[in-house]
Amino acid sequence: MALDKNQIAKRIAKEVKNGMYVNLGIGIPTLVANYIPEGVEVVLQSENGLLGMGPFPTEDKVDADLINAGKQTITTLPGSSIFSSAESFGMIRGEHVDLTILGAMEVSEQGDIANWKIPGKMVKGMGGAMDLVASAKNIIVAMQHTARDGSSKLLKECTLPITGIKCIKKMVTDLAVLEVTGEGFRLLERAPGVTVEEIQKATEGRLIVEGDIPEVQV
Amino acid sequence: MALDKNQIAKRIAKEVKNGMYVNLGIGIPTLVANYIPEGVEVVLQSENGLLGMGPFPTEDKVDADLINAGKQTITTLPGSSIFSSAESFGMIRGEHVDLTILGAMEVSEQGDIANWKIPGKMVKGMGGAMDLVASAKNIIVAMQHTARDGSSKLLKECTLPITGIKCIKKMVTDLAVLEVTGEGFRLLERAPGVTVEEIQKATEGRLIVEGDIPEVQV
Amino acid sequence: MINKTVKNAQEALQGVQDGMTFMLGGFGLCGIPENAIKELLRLGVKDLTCISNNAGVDDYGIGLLLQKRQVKKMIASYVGENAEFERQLLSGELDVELIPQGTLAERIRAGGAGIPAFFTPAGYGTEVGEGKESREFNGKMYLMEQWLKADFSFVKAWKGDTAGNLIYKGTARNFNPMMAAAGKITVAEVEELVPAGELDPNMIHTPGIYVQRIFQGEKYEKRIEQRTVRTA
Amino acid sequence: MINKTVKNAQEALQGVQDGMTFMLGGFGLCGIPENAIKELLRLGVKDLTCISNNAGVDDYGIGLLLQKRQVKKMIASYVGENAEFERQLLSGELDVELIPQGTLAERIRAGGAGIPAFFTPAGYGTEVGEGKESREFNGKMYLMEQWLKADFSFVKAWKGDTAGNLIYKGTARNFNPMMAAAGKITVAEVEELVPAGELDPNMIHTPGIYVQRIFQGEKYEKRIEQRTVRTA
Repeated sequence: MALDKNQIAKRIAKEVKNGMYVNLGIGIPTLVANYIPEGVEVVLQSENGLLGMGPFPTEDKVDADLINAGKQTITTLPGSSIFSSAESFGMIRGEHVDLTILGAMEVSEQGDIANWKIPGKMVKGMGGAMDLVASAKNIIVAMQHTARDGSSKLLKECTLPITGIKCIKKMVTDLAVLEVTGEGFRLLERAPGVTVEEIQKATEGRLIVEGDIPEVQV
Repeated sequence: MALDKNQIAKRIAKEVKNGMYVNLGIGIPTLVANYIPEGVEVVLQSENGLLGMGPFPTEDKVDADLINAGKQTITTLPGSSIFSSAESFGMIRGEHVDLTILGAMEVSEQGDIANWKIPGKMVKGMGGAMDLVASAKNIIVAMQHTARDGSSKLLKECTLPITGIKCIKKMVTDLAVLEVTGEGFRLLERAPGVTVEEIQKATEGRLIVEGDIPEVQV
Repeated sequence: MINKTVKNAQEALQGVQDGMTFMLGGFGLCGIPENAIKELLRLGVKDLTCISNNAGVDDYGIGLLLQKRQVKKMIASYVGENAEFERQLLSGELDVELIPQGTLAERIRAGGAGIPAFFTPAGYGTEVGEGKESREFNGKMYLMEQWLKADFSFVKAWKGDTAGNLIYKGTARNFNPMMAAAGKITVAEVEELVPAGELDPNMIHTPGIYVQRIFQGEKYEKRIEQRTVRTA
Repeated sequence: MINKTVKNAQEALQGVQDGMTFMLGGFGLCGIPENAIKELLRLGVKDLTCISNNAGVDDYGIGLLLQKRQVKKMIASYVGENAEFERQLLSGELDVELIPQGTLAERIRAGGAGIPAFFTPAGYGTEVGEGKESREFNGKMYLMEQWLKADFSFVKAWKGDTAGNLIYKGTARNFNPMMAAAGKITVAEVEELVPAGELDPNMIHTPGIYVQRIFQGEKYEKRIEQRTVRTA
């Protein structure tokens, strides 16, 4: 059975290590914050200018001057700090943020990612995504393995305008956990009950399968 | 009679206009602050990171954490602000400082200035001088017209390692007020009782004398 | 200290003309110069180039200027909250330059700090890099990006003093400090204007030297785009 | 919040080795990491490259490291307060790179902010520009300068919290914030270390992400180079 959004987030949360500074993108990545294991202390960076993002506020604490990069109202935590966008992206570009988790429309077997534009259809802009993927030491993509029409989103080459090249190292989809090696998608884990053949069918790019592939534990 | 240091400073103070942000170098330039006319509101920038430099502190207000670029203890004023060295030189490089007044060892008729190094003899470093002369819209040099041995410091070409090229626009020396035009030193005013011939003799670079040259009023 | 105070938005925007380039602070609707935008609407200046991280929403912020067709060109990083924007863009009425957010922030910072160009990895190998010089440093590829400056910068702060010093609140800081330094004329509007000397010199976010005109905004709506709460 | 506290200078400097590159905050003797310097003296590490705006005075600050011949190379903008420095330099014992102060500040900022190179007008046409790429932008000439980074950065702040957030006091800020971001390992020493949550998030000068280790300094001498006073 394919993983749902919360299960994808839960699996990714296992990649988050104690002491990490983490930037979470919009969508599934945001959910990861809910599954950070007890005892693992991480600091969330919001690229509009906040380090130490806290939970959503209670109704009486809503502050229009305190939002995250998804424009949601949020809170600070003891030890938070606030800064300008130039400082925030200096932090990102300077590789001070340890881990970036973001969504994608397509990923290629070289680790290219496309997630900002569908020509003629969607023009929202890249926001901070190009800075994040060009800079992060460690990027995990959270996405569905296939589009609604069943076509694969794990490709030989991206067909959409790309956000960054050769930058994705790891992916968690509804079907599998994969390492992007530069030569293909190395299958690490499969969703419970999903077969290697099913994953192979859903993957247009080169899938590397070596030995027994365990099931995802979530 | 040649101008003394305080008279040079007093003459330069006339160039300071209301509403200017001014950076004063060490030596005679520092004295300029004492002669800013009543009603002329200026803000002094100290390149180590202070805007709105106040007078020296009284004994009981001395604070080791509040110094100017000459390492002297100073005070702030109502409306002062403090910032990093990167911000401070961003301010200078970005031409937000309206006027820079500094000393020099030599100035050439093209407006080159040398004031940071005497090879084999003095190696103190340029500090902020190269940034200041490369960036300021408006630079006035305060200096003696000749060296102790009588040799001119207003030259065809600088002989010492230069601090910046084609940047000096105006000079006030003990003998004269001059505009640096790129083709020579245009004599604007002469010290009381000093003749054009005396200034000519003390100037190795091309001296441009047109019409009657009035005496400096200080 | 030099006094930068003007009476109101009307006086603050004197000299604003058709065809000018403006920077407008804010991230989404957080920290936007609400009163300056209102005055731009009233003045009706057009053919504007607006530099701002976002383009407001349909009925607020820069979105209002778009509605009135005052904007010729928009330079931004993310414009996803604005259907009218998307319509004008796809129909070709609006010229748009989309820039990675960090590159936008740094180009504006460079404009204020006198740095004509710098290298950044963001956008290398993508369409953002097309026609731009690229170069390798320490085995990694970078694009050369140039500074941005504006005829007017409109910024919004929490508190300001008569000397032009500004303090922002929370994430309403965002692009405001860099834009304050990159405008030929910077207009700061604040929620509370205090006499010089009331703000701690050690806690100033934007030094007064960058601000040419300051006024206390008449009213701040501070609209929230995504009101998200949890139960206590 | 991640806790960056260490017990003392000794623990903070673990991993320091001969031949490393260090950044040391401060302008003159104002805002220098006094306790880290003492520990470097005690450790006796040598062949160091030190990046600092100044080189201390003969008997304090980095001057003490020079006295003990621990420094192989000094990268600074102004070293005029130090006779021993001048002696070692003129005799060839010490390698020195003098950099315009603004270029030094910006190169360090670039190191922390992931910008490998940028253009500045400072030093164009002088010996500072020799061997460097120069380029014209808008009719003015600029030099290309590259980032600076360090194995360890030693910075000194007024207050700090256990999450590594720092607040500087007065002009003791100077180079400290940029250096904090440009060190592989940044050691912050503070006059007062407080629990996370005591400092206002809106008033932090250096966000904790840049600081790997923080401790409260045992003692601060805060020597004054030019004590200048006026009569009341």
